[in-house]
Amino acid sequence: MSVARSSRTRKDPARPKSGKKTATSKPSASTESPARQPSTGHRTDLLEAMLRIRRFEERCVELYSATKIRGFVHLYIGEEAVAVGINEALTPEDAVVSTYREHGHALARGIPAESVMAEMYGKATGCSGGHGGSMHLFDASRRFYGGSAIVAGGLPLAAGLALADRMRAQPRVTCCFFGDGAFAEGEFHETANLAALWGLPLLLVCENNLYAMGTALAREHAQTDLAMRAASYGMPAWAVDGMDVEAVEQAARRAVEGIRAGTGPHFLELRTYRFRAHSMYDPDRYRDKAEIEQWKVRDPINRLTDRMRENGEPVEKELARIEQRITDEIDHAVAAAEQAPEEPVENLLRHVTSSPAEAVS
Amino acid sequence: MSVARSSRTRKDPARPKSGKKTATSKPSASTESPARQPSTGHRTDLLEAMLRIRRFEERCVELYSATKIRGFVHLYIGEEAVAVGINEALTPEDAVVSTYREHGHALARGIPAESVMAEMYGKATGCSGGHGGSMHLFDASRRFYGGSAIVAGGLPLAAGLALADRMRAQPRVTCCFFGDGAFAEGEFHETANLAALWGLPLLLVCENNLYAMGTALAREHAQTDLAMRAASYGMPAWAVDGMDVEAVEQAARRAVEGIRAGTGPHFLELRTYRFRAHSMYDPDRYRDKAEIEQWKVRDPINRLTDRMRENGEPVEKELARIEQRITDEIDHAVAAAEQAPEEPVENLLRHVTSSPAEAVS
Amino acid sequence: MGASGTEVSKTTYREAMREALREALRSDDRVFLMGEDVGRYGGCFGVSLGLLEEFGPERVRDTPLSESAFVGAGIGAALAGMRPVVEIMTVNFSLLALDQILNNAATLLHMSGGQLPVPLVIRMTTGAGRQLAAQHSHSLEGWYAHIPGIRVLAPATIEDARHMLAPALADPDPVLIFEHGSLYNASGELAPPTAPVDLDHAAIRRPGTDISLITYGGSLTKTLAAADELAAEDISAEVIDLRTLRPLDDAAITASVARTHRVVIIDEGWRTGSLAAEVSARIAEGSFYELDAPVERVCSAEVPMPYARRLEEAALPQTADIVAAAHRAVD
Amino acid sequence: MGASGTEVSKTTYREAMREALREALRSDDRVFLMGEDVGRYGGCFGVSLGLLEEFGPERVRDTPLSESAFVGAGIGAALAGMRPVVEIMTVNFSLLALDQILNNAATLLHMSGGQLPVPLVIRMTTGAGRQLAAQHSHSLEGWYAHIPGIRVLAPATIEDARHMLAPALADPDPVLIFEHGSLYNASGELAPPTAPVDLDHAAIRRPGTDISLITYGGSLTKTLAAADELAAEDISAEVIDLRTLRPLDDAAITASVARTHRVVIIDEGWRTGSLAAEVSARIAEGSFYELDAPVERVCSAEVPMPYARRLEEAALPQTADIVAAAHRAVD
Ligand SMILES: Cc1ncc(C[n+]2csc(CCOP(=O)(O)OP(=O)(O)O)c2C)c(N)n1
Ligand SMILES: Cc1ncc(C[n+]2csc(CCOP(=O)(O)OP(=O)(O)O)c2C)c(N)n1
Ligand SMILES: [Mg+2]
Ligand SMILES: [Mg+2]
Repeated sequence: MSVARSSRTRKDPARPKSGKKTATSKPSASTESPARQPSTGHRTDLLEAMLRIRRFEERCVELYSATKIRGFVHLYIGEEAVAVGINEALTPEDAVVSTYREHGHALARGIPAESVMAEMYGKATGCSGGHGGSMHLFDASRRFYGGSAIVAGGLPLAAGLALADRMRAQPRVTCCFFGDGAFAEGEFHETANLAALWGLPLLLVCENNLYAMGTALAREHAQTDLAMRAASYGMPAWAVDGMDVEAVEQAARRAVEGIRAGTGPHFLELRTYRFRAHSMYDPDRYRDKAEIEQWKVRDPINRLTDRMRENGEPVEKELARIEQRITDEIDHAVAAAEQAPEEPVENLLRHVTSSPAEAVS
Repeated sequence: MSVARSSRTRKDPARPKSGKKTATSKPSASTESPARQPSTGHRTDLLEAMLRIRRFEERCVELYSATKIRGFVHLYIGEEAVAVGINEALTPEDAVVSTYREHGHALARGIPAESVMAEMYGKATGCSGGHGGSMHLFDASRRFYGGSAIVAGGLPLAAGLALADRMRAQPRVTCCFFGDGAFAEGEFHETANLAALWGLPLLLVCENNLYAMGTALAREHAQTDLAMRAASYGMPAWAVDGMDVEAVEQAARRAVEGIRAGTGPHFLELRTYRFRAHSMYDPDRYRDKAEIEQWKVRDPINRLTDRMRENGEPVEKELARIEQRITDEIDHAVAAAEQAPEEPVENLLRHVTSSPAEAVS
Repeated sequence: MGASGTEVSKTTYREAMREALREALRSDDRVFLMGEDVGRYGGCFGVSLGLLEEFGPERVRDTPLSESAFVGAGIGAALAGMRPVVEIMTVNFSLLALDQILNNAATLLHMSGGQLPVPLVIRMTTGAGRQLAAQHSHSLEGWYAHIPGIRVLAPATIEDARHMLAPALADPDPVLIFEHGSLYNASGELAPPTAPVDLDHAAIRRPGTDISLITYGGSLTKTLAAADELAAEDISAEVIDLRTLRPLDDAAITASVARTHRVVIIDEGWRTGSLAAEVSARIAEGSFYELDAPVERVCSAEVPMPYARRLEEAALPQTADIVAAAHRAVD
Repeated sequence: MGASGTEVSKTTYREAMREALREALRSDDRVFLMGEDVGRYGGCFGVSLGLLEEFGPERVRDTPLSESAFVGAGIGAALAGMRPVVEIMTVNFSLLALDQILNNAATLLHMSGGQLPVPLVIRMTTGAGRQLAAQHSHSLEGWYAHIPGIRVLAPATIEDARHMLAPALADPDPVLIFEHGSLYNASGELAPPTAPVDLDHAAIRRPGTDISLITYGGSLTKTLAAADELAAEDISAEVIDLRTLRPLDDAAITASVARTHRVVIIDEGWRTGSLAAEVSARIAEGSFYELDAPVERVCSAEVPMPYARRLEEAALPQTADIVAAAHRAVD
């Protein structure tokens, strides 16, 4: 079920005005085009944001092989348009709740690559103090609430963040990312009902990449039209091409506008695909190589650059500039992570509770 | 969403032929009319089955006041048409999973009043050996799997019973009763998806009595058309007047026929009402007395007798006969329960595991 | 409102808890109460009766039957600066929300490197004794006491029912409050607090010198009764009410054992893996050379709680069992 | 297939478990395997790789991400006469199904007065050590050992991985099997069984006379290493592998303590409320007069498991901690 809405040109007053762009700032914060008409500058920003994620994760793969990074690592490569497009509709006052596949969400949100990389290294300077690793990135200052590795476990929490805003009449939105697999968990359904019932300002972003680990959508769901099912909760819900960052942005803006207007939760199903295995441990036996190749044709980064080229925009020049900046940024992040201190073992019990830690015995 | 089906006249070969009716036999087992045309005999049977539940529970109220029965007791009064109508579509080979509000389901299934009453007394002769009480009636010989007091907790289990039948190609149906409140629990949604995905022979019977304890349907669900929501799982689902036993029977037969034909789970929403409080502890502060009175006008027992009267059937004669039989039956059940032995305290640990119990220390 | 005044007043455990909620709702607009039937119904055990009328449906919030979602929503609201009090009808149903409690509420602060405290209070009923059978009668608070990052309270008296909520709400971390279902009707005098309530200390409910009876929650009454019986035999029993099940007040336990050298632990949880096991293990570690006899545990029989009255009674710790255990220990 | 033959063969813990599953699927058509990604993916830890191809999708059944539903479905299928083996990826996620396990699987037999046994096997991975952080690393098997009505197994060796499943499936009641994630790659020789495996007894993995080191599961290797170190100092440590966490083999514990008079319990669960607490409490009750020193526990630090390698190592019981505890006990 697709909910038709007229297009709009509202300018979000809460959106921060751009300052000087630094290597680690929230990419979208530098765009100013008021009516969000596709513009060269804006597309370049989207491109940069997606490339940052892509390159960051490619480096993670190398670092994983070099055993610098450990634990479970879930790559977002192929899905970058989702994080980047959604983020365009959010302001720094909004909140984000994510999954274990959240490098992209974290970087798009503006958490510095340096801070994320240090976390992957398990260093004290990481965005979770090295306690979380790849699956548990947090940044309270950016209202980025993780990094949850229990499938669907972030959803109730996101509803609670939204509830607090509603009770205090704050015009903020909470955005919760989750996968097609999470849609099968009871927690999704309880949360969808609660949010719709209470009209919570919640953006439910379902990243439908067609697989939950090795289980294909049709072996996971009796009825695979997830947007239609979400609509059965009485909330606006529609499916979007998740490989087209501009389509994602547009849908997200429409949904967020509705939420801010007080019409309660909205659900977006982003049809996307992960180009890599589920995690670094996964030998990816359950998918057809041909299927992967077919999806790669729709690579969201190429898709955007192709469009820019067709439009006569100076893509190659921009790309060179962006790639260089990102390389520097990631090099810097890796170098910093290498040198960063580890949390001393004596601090093991710090932060278990808010009271001063007992000593480790 | 209502799923239209042509009416049918299939005769279920698995339906047992009637034997001599005893006071405690499964009421429906005595009906033989092959095409299930409304018939005087059949209506009398339906009437008797409903009255048995009504009178049984009225006696329970007295016994509760006399502290013969303890714990939580949830009355079914007003909802009798559901249990009785659904049961008509089931055979003894089918399975039933129920809730804590299950006296009606148990009696309709043919568990003798004596056995249920002894259980309410906590006696060793009760259908659960006195271990369960009102909320946990079991009868393995009748494939009556309880009596579950965790809201929605019976649903996954029912799916498993149905799964076993499917794996062994048994033409049996598992019928699971649950309430409108249970529909909000994650377990309902997980089970609905699993059952639809695997095409399980499961009849989902949602007793929508408009309240979950003190919470009205519209404060429980964002979208209150439960049948429509169930249909979003890709299964046939429709709503039925739960105060009309013949309508319930007809719907149940249609659904069970579909299930036996291999079309997977079916969902019925039975629109009904409980005339009494949620449980004996409930002062019933949250409902309008006028609302209760309005629903009492639709009392399923009166509704049927009115129809029989209109049809010129000898209701008063039948009623007198039935009431007498039921009174005797319940008197007998109470007398037997009074005299029945209690489980000796030395047996406390029996049946914790299947191995012989350790002694109580 | 006597409970918040300066006079001694007669009240019940239920009313004391309600008064604590009322005070919290009045004094801090970040506080709200959320759970199944806390509003129009008045709470499944009547604790919140009248609060909806006083504070309205936003702050006394009926939820759908979705334990995981509304507990998780409490966590999220706490993260965003609210002070939710979430009610789960009974600990038995709390298993449906245990993932949220363990994997989110208890874990977020540490996992985020200290960024995300969760100032959430969760209340629930625990315990047996009312013939509610195997899905409504268990005492699982010992499980919660296993979880790092949360505080677990078991108010056993009207005073604690009245006065533990405020400090629980002041705690920046999640606090779970277990109310034994048999206590709600307990009535007695409630004196104004003499000192601010602290949540770190066990209470000596009756001093004694011959044996320590260590308990909490719904078993306190039975344990005090046992101490009376023992006193009649000239055995002076000290009764310790743990009050806070996590973190345990080791000092209070050690000090009592040092006085008495004999111990019975009374806990309505199933014996194996009970909180009583932890208390016993700590005594074996910290007071080994003080002990003159094996530590005794009086716990529930390891059986899903049966409905039948006599079976339920037999399954639960009773005063006679406590007395018998004390006899074994002092012999 | 050496494992089912008569020759000693080289294998891994993972393969031994797979072979056990294969044997079960072959020999009893009521057996089926069900869980997330047990089929096409081959099991999240590769245990069931190849079984889908051999037995087909009906008997090696991928489920949606719905822990409560598919565990409950396992219970229902068991009630109906099947012999399901349900896999939950890790114990951390099992909390989502704990209601089904406690309130249905463990309870139905008793609650129904003996009518409804539930012959269900549930397998899951437990434990830390691979930097999987706070939502993938906990050891909650001690909680399950608290529940009456179920049996809890912790195969710590390749032999037990290979041979515990058959008797688990023969048990008419629910059996939970905890496989420590660090064991899957353990390789070694697998000899054909010399006797039918029984699930009631602990195993003495190394006899000794000076101190008992009692452990299970993933901590066995570390404990054996500690025993080696102690042997080098002429301290003869007996290593007991509990194997079955419920019901505990009291006789084996008592006998070992009677030999050594000193005890260290090693358990990867959080210390407070750990299974180690129960073992300690039982020793305090049953072997009080045999003990020459306080019982020592070596458990995990009470912290959500951190990702950083050194922090994780510091949080977990290590060989050096076991040796140090043994020193304290024998001093
Ligand atoms: C409750 C729970 N069950 C199982 C897992 C193991 N697991 C981690 S990710 C995953 C697949 C999730 O799929 P989906 O929601 O589609 O997200 P995706 O990984 O495709 O982004 C599974 C089964 C888990 N982390 N939590
Ligand atoms: C998981 C769980 N949560 C809460 C309860 C307490 N409770 C018992 S019945 C009930 C209402 C259920 O409503 P519904 O499903 O509509 O069934 P009804 O009682 O109306 O027949 C509640 C909240 C419970 N038993 N289990
Ligand atoms: Mg997916
Ligand atoms: Mg209802």
